[in-house]
Amino acid sequence: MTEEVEKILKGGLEVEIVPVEGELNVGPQHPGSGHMRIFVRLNGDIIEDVDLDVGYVHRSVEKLSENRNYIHLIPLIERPAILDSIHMNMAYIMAVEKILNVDVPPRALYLRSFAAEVNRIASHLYGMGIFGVFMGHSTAFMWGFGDREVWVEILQALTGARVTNSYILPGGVRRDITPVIMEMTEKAIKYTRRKLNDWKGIFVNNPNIKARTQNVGVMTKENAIRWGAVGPNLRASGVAFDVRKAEPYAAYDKLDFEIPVYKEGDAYARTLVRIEEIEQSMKMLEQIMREIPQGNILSDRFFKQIPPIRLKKWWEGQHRIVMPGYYASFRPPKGEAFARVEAGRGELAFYVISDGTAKPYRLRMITPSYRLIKVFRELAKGSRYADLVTIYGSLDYFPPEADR
Amino acid sequence: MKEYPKKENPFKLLGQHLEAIGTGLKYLVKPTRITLMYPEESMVLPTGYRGMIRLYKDVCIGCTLCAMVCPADAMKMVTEEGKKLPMINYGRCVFCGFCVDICPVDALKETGVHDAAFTNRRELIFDPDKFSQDFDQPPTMDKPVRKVRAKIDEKKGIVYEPDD
Amino acid sequence: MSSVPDFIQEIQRKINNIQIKADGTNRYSIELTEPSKIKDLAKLLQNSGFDHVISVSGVDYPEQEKLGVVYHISSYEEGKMNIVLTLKTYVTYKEPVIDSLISIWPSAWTAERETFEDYGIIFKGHDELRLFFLPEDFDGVYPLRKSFKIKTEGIFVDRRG
Amino acid sequence: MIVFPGLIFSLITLLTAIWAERKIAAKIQMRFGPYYASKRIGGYFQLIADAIKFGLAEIIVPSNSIREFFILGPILITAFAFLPMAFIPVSQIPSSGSITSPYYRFFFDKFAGISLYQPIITPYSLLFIIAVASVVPILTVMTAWASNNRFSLISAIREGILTVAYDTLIIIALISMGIEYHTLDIASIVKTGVPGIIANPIAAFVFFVALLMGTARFPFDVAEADTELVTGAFTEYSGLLFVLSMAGPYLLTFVYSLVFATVFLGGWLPLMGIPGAILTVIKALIILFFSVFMRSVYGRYRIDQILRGGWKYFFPAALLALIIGMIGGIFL
Repeated sequence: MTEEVEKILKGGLEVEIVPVEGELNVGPQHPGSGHMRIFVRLNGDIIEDVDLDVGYVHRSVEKLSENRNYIHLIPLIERPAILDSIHMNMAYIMAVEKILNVDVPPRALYLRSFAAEVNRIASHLYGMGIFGVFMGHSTAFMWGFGDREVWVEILQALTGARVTNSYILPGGVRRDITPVIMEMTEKAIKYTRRKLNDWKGIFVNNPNIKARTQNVGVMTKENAIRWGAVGPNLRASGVAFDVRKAEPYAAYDKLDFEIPVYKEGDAYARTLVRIEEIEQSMKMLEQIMREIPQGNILSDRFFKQIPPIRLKKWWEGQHRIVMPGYYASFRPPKGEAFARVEAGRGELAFYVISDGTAKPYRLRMITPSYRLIKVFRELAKGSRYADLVTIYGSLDYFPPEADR
Repeated sequence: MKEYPKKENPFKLLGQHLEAIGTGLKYLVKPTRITLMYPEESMVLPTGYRGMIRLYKDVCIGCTLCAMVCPADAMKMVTEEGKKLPMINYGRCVFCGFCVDICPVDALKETGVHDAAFTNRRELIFDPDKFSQDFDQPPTMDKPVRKVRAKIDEKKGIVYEPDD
Repeated sequence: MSSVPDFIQEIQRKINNIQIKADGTNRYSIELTEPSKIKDLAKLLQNSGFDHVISVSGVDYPEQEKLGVVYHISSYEEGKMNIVLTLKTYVTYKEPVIDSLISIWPSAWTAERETFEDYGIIFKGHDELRLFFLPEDFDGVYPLRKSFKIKTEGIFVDRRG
Repeated sequence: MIVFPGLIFSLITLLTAIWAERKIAAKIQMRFGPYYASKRIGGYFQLIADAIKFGLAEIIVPSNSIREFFILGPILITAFAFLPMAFIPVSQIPSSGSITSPYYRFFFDKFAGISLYQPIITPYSLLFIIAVASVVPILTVMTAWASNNRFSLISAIREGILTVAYDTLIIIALISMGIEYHTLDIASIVKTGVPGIIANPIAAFVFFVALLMGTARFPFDVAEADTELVTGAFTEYSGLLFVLSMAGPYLLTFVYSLVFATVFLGGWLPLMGIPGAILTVIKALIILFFSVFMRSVYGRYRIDQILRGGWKYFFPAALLALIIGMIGGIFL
């Protein structure tokens, strides 16, 4: 550096010169970080290393669950992913049912699948919206949230709440489907099919989006397995794994569907998998509405405990199940259970140990985004800085779900 | 296992650009809006919506099931003239509706009200007397509020129809 | 109880001191009494197609002064997708050290790190045993051990003034 | 005296542009956009309300920034984005019959042989516009440097790299028009009666893309990419300075739109006088609205993709435009 330049620098131009190699602190108050902090070490435009500082929305589900009754946990475990709450609820209840050894009537199983698929569509639309706005595509963001509203409306009619549904109980579900809801769903399917065409026009087939997503965040099949990717991200890398097929729960063994699998493993393939899963979900919803069996929606073991007067008023009147007093503080037998479902973002697992008291001895909740922490870290290494958000969005990583 | 086409010719690419712009123009000319013009329009919620909860004091038998099932410790039992009655803290309530479902005598009922405002936290705690009053409707802005009902539409997503 | 598949019988032959039992269909729990052998067992399992870890959980048993480490292992191989193995082993309060399995299954990285901060189980060979979900200044206590008590409320209150 | 009406006019255009951007995006995105501030006219006053709100907000100057440059930056950006207006002819002053006719002699462009609504009459208006407008990105880089923020710095680097790419395109596209019409005077180009888009469509296309690039419109919004760089060079700004930093690029878009309207779309022809001026502005507004409409269709490209596109496809296209200009010049 010549003397002249030094002189100028001394005369009032002193700023800390940021080297080309530097650390960027993305978040927690950054438009593209979500509820976490991402330490990015940059070399020029290339990311050398990423450290995720998670835990900003940690709500300690696992500790709280050791101090709450089983029934109290239903609203708690769905909080981490409020937009995917049916799945959270279902996996937990499946684990509890395994310990309790309860059989669920077929109609309730179909209703669980119904709610889960509606929720999956809503969750995927949300994910694509966030993904879109991370790349600056504001229309995808608004459409994602707007179109999701249609499905949330159905969930609201079915369960009584928009997001935190608390719909599934041990032994069954809380409310029955009505012809009105079926009609709503049919219309929503027609609407979403039309809209998906426009989605393809403006978002999926948009050359701009293609350029941003193709060959970005490429995860080979081996890496996807090694790092522990789940759900649509795993399927976009060529692993045909879906809990709904591998280990059918609810009514999935009777439903006819395909799991979309792509070979490339990049951000675009992940988007395509999500789009196709929405289509498959709608197909499943149609089948559920056609084939749903008549019958009870709560296991007889609990159904018998409901007082007959209430049964008449609620079940025969409004097709709602009211809870028997048993639920308030039930004690399942000793044992442990491991249950998993395919949530919107991937495989969701609960590991529950019961010691015979009214509270779980240990509850382990493994959410899909939790398993994506490692994937995100590894994928971001070596990518361009602008692709950090693309990778983030394409993984559909949801910090509250990861923090639990 | 599927693959998407990798190399595309420039004409197809141009076509896709035009398709994207065309889709945008289509919605510019024929917008489909799903905004609810709140507060001029207010939504009537479907039956069974889990809004704020109302107590029927005379019906309550004080069995404490509601307090036992409450996942958020929002509902507590208070002794009033020798009778146990529930009181609720809306600062904690998560609107799961378990208390309504478990009440053996239907002393609790869900209302469709969910948009209420309070000036401080103490007001969020409803003692049995306040709990068993009809819940006030949200204040209107000196103008009549149109009550609408959301309906799913095949073309527009959600339309709001006036509720009679 | 379904019959135990071949690969599990083979493991039983190769490694001593393990108990394998089936809980329900497609769920096998492997209990390893010698935690030092966990790596050998993991390698065996990996060779028979179990390529990823779903979860690593700690379990606290304060009466016996020991901590359980539970790995849930599954596979993406055709035909084994529905099998979940529960690999259990125990470490003592005095020496809560166990070999890390991230060299065999990198997918255990997140969960091992979390189990470290929640239970204080040290995974030997893990590259980043730092606090994860907890705040940076959280120190000394392991929040998921049973000795860490949290306040619970009763359901009866007196009428306030 | 001459500048003041232009300033008011630019302010109104600016507000209209931002309002249109928000309204267009809202229409496509299933919502209403600005609404409550003035329901009758589609929430137009919301922008004025926003401007007042920002104007009255506290201006925070970070302690470790270069104070003088930090404050000067947005002011200079806005000024230099506005200045090219002085060289753009909006319409032709008729020699008689119009209320502006008395000024006929003051604004007579000897080179084109007509009198113009153009504050500074010069036969080299195209060159002046390019010269003044190309200062803006340098000022953006200065602003980013002065605010001493890492996100701003990355933005500055991106802006710097980008400038070279799009300025080349703008210059070549305009020069090819200059060669084709044998003049660097916009008025003379308009006077020929052949709109540039017919004479040289490739130059028009290249210029439009470069316009989007140069003024950080989508899909080339990399320097201000909000999900990556917060707001790029203007991350640290607040209050009135933020308004100015936001106004600068919009003004520049409008300036380039006016250039597009006059050079490529025939300007005020076939009208003249004040109706002609309105026609020019309408043409420019259509370009402006179309460029802000892009926001609802596209996301943003990556910097390397823009550079690749700029140098690999648009630069040859610009050279082609130059050749077309040379050939077309024979016939014009």
